[in-house]
Amino acid sequence: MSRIEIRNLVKSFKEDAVLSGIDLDVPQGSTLVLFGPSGAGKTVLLRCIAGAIEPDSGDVLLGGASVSDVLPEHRGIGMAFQNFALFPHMSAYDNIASPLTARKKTGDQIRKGVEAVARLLKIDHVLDHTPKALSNGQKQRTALARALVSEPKVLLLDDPLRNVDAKLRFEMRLELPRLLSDQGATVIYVTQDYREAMALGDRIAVLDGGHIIQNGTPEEIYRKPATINIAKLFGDPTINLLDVIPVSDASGVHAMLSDRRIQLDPGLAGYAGKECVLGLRPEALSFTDASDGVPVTIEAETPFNEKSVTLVTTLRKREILLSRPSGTPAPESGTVHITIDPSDAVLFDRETGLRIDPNGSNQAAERAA
Amino acid sequence: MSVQADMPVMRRSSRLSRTMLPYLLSLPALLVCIGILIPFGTAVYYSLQRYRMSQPWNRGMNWGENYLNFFTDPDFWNTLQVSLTYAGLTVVLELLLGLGIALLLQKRSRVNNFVSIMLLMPLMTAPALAALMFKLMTNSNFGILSYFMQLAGFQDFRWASSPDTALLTVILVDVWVYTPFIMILLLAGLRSLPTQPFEAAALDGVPRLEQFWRITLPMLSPYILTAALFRLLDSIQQFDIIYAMTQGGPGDKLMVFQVEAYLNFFQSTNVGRSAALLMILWAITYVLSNIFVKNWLRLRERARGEA
Amino acid sequence: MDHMSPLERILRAVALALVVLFFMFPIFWIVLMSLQTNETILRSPPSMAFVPTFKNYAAIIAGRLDSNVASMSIQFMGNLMNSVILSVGSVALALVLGVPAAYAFARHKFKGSEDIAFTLLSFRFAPPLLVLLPLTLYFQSLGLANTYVGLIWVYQLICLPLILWIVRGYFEDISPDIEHAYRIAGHGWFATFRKIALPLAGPGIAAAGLLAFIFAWNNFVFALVLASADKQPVTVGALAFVTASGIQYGQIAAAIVMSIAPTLLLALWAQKYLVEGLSLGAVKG
Amino acid sequence: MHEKEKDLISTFLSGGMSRRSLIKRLGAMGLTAASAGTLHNLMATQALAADFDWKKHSGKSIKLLLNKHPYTDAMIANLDAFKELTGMDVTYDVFPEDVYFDKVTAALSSGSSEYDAFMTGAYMTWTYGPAGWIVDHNEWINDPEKTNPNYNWADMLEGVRKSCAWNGVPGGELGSDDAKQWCIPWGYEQNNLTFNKGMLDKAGVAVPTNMSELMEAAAKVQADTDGIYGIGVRGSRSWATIHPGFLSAYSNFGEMDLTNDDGKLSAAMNTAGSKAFHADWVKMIQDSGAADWSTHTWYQVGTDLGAGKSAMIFDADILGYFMNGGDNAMAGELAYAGFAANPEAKAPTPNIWIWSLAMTKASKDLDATWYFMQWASGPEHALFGARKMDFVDPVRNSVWEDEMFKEKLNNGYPGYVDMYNASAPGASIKFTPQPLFFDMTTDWAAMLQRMVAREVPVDEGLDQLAASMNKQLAEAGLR
Repeated sequence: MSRIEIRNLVKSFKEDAVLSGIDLDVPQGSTLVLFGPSGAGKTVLLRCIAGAIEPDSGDVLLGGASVSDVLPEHRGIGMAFQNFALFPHMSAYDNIASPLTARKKTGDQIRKGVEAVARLLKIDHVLDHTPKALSNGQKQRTALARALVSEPKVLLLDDPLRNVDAKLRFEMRLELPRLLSDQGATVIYVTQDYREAMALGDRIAVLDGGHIIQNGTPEEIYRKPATINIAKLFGDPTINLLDVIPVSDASGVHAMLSDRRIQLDPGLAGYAGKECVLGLRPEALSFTDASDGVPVTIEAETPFNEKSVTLVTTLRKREILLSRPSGTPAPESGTVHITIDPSDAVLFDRETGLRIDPNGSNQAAERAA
Repeated sequence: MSVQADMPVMRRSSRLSRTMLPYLLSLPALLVCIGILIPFGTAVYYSLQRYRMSQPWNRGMNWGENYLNFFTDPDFWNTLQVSLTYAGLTVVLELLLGLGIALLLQKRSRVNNFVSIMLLMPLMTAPALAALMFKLMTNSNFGILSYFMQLAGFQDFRWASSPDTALLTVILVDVWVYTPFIMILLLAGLRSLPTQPFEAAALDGVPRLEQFWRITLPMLSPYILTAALFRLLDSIQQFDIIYAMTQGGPGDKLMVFQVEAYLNFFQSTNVGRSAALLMILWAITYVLSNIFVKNWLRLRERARGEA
Repeated sequence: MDHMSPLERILRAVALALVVLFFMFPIFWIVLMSLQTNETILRSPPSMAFVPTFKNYAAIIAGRLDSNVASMSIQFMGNLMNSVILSVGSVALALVLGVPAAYAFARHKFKGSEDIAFTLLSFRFAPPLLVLLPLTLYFQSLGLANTYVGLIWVYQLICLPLILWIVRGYFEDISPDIEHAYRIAGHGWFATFRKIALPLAGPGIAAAGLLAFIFAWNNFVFALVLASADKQPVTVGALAFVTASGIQYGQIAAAIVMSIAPTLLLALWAQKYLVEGLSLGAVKG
Repeated sequence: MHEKEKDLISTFLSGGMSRRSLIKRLGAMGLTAASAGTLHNLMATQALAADFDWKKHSGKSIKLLLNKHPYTDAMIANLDAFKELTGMDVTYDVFPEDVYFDKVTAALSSGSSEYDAFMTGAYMTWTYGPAGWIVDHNEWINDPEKTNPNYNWADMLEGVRKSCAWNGVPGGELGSDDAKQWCIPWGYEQNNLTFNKGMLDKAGVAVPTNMSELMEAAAKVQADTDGIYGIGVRGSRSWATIHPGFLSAYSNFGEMDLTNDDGKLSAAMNTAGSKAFHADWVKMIQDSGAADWSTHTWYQVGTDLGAGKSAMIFDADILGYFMNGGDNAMAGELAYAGFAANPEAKAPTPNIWIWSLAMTKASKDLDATWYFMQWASGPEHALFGARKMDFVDPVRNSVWEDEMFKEKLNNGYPGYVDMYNASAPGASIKFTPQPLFFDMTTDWAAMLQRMVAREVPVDEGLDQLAASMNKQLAEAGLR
């Protein structure tokens, strides 16, 4: 009924192409996170779906029917804006009620609807305030309530947590999944925060430069990022990227780090001798007492969220970050050894920035095309 | 839950009607303006004619002759000179005064707010009526300004009646009416300036006068330029004050473009010359307003960016 | 900035006092004059000592002037009424025409919109006589001579560009998302215009409307050229008064006071909007 | 009423008897002249109604464009009589003089049929006539079908009547045989001296009789009385500055505005005689004129005299008339004198201003409008205005012979009638009729302002003026 399909959507402003041929398919009731750096075209795409912007070409289908010629007010979409877009001259109550008034509900229905969603979002005590009198968090919840109140089958959430403080963002990140699944709506959720993306998305579509670069489950995106860029965007501290030239010999495929071999997937043999980038997630590295580990020198350590992050350098002074849960013991200084789980290592083609799939075919490259 | 009731019917609307909407919205305003543009075309046509209403038999196209005649017409050069002098002097005086007053009132305080409200009043006075007020005030029999001049030792100061002081008198009225306008613009500009550069300069011990020259003035310059252009455009077209005060006299001292064109039309019924004069004035204002709009658009972007 | 020497404080106060004196004195003096008879006005040297009289105002309101040429009736109150009708009518029409157009220009960057908007603005700067003089030759055949409608139409030359440009700036300042949000919530464009755009641009519309009213009220040349006797506003009426009254100076002063009082009172009452309108009108658009 | 008297008056009214013999014969019957006048008036209305179908255009409505003026007030006061007489309706717009002529130009040039008739000066018809905006009124005056038999066109003062007629040829003589009657005289003004007796007496100055005496007297009286100036004349940058005192004195010296050489016009302001006169005139203003002379129009000139701020004016006699009444400070203090500027001249030769009525060519019903015209300029209304209202100076002989009117003048305005009689024979328009009249006189006034302000020497200024005038005449194809 409310599956969202986007077919070859193109939109440019003046000469600049913002979206160049977007295809997306969001099954009914699922949540797709649209992820990408700012300026990637996420918001434009969302507005095209909502009808606030008309695409140059391509089509948007809701529940299987094209809505190209349907005015925004008739698309039956709920949308929350990054800047909240609350009506400044109306109370929070009237803001939330606006989709219901448009649907010609009776006063009683409206009151019940607004109060229900306000209770759900814990803003029932500020309903008579105008947006000016609301805190950022309350504004955000009001905007969300407005998007939810008419129980739309399609919900577009444009980075709704962007402009709220860290604490609230953290809380909402926990609350939202339940809220969205309760709604049963098909959701497109835009964010720049990879943790939000990981927490909320059934699937994540990474948008950059007007293209969908990768579309996969959070797990896929994290573990098998299609490009160096995506690898960098997901994960904090960011992934270690080391220039390597893989070597293939009798013992398999490996790369050299601090004069130690790092075993790589045998499927990568074809890239031996080529300039590559080795991606190592900080949490995939750990200190070891064994002397066959990679020798590194500890430079600094710093607490980071619930983790401890250690900066070490290799023999050739290449910097690597390690992270481990806070409180776990670790050497404090000097030369130590670290181990690397080969299954966590990803290899990218340095020239194209695309991930090299050990299983031969270059999926990432295909997806991006 | 009934899905049907909650999903509004997906009503289709044609793309055409959506793209037409902005045109439809602006159409009435456009029509009204096009109606006003027609006489403009007529004026262009008249300006290319030998057309004196008192000699209908002589009427006919003479193409650029009305314009060519201006080259050898001392009255025209006088008009041009008077208009430019008037515009230049009023703008400079009003800028200096307006800037001075704006600087005086820069700090928000009760007194300053009161004064700026008081200063609105001349601006709200119709220029024609302001001219009438000054006409009464400079009357040689009982005018208070004439009396002050006598007290100051100028026994025979004749204000608008004397060619030596007529320009000064109308400029005085213009300054009285329009300085507040410039003041308000510059005050808005001053109050929107960021405070950091001033704080930094104060910390560095830069003297206030130097702060003014090196920080205030450059930062305020777009506002000053806009205000100046705005006034220049109005001032070069001055009609009300001069017409109400002296109708262009004494002599040809105050024969600015629009007064000359008005008298040409109504008294000499020389429509061709009148229209050609106005076309020249229009050309001047068109060039000025183009510069103005460009500058103004930049300023607007800035104002928006800061907002 | 707060550290001012006492000398500077005094100099500033003196300068401020001079400014207020210069700009307020003419109005003050004309009010004084309007309360005197010709006899006390013509005293030399001028003196502040006189018994105020409302005779001048009474004469104007009654419309009966006993001047030294002859006793004649004068329609000054009619002029005042004309000013009200012309100004209110013009502003109302300019709002009806200009606000939707301003909205279109602000929200839809349609083909040629900037050109059209500039053309409209350029009216603000064109010499009015360029349009008015040929118009005198047309007005009759259009059936607009001697009508309020004709004058109100021509007054659009001042009111419309003003409204268009100020209000457009305000519309542009409203985040389009707010309107999108309302549309997506299920409301049509007109409801969005009415319930969102209009109320949010309200202060701008008020400022532009007030400003347009004052410009219309203060206009002189349009009515001078086009208005017939019974449609003349106070600006032209007051000038004509000089002749008609056979120089009853007190009555002229009273007429001036009555002509400028409405805009002055308006300025006092709505000065916040006016200042905003003036600065935005010129700077922001 | 006695039949005999009725018969007499009827004979008089139908033009069969001179006024003098009428009064003589009525006197023989024992009636005073004054009561004969009343009788005459009464009879006239009767006669009007009897001999002419005044109701022919009953039910029609005409509209007038009028200047704010005492004549207008007098006409409006008597308008009901016309409405009753004809059954027609009359509406009107009244504009103050500052904007009046611009309004007329606007209305006429647009081809407006809104106004059927309007007030004008003779000078203006030099523009309106050739432009085709007004009619030749001879067509109606000479048509007995359209004009009532008692209208008595010949009763109009000849000089005045002829001043309103022009053949349309630039430089053509006013009132020539082929002239078109562009407008109908209504009231007029001669330009003479009005002076403040008290001030002149106090300064021991005799009433001046020529230009040099005038200059001396003005200077003397100004020196002797505090806070006044000697002589009020107009000075604004307008045609109206030239035509009153200035041109009256100028032409008294035999000087001309233009010379007409077989249809080719040339400026004549730079002759030696003109330069000499200008020098005197300019000096007079510099020495004894108003401080703000260059903004003075007729009402400042008049007001100053009425308020006791000036000792004399050389302007319209009717201005002096008005200043001697009402609530003017100097009411009753003023006296009048005909003024011949040229000591050689035998009599004053005042230039005149004629308030006239004219019908617009675009009027939808000229015949009906003519009914109003002949009533408004007819003998009955003239008499009403002269006796009851301030309708000076009337343009009809019969009114000047009216004893009631003369009595009114002699009582309230002593010396006025003498002044009038002294200058009336020489009174006429002294300008050369031509379409550039307003350009010429406005430039002339502007030049006068510059000369008075000492911006340019008199003879140089006049040479410039003449050159500029000749250039304009050439451009307009008149030279």
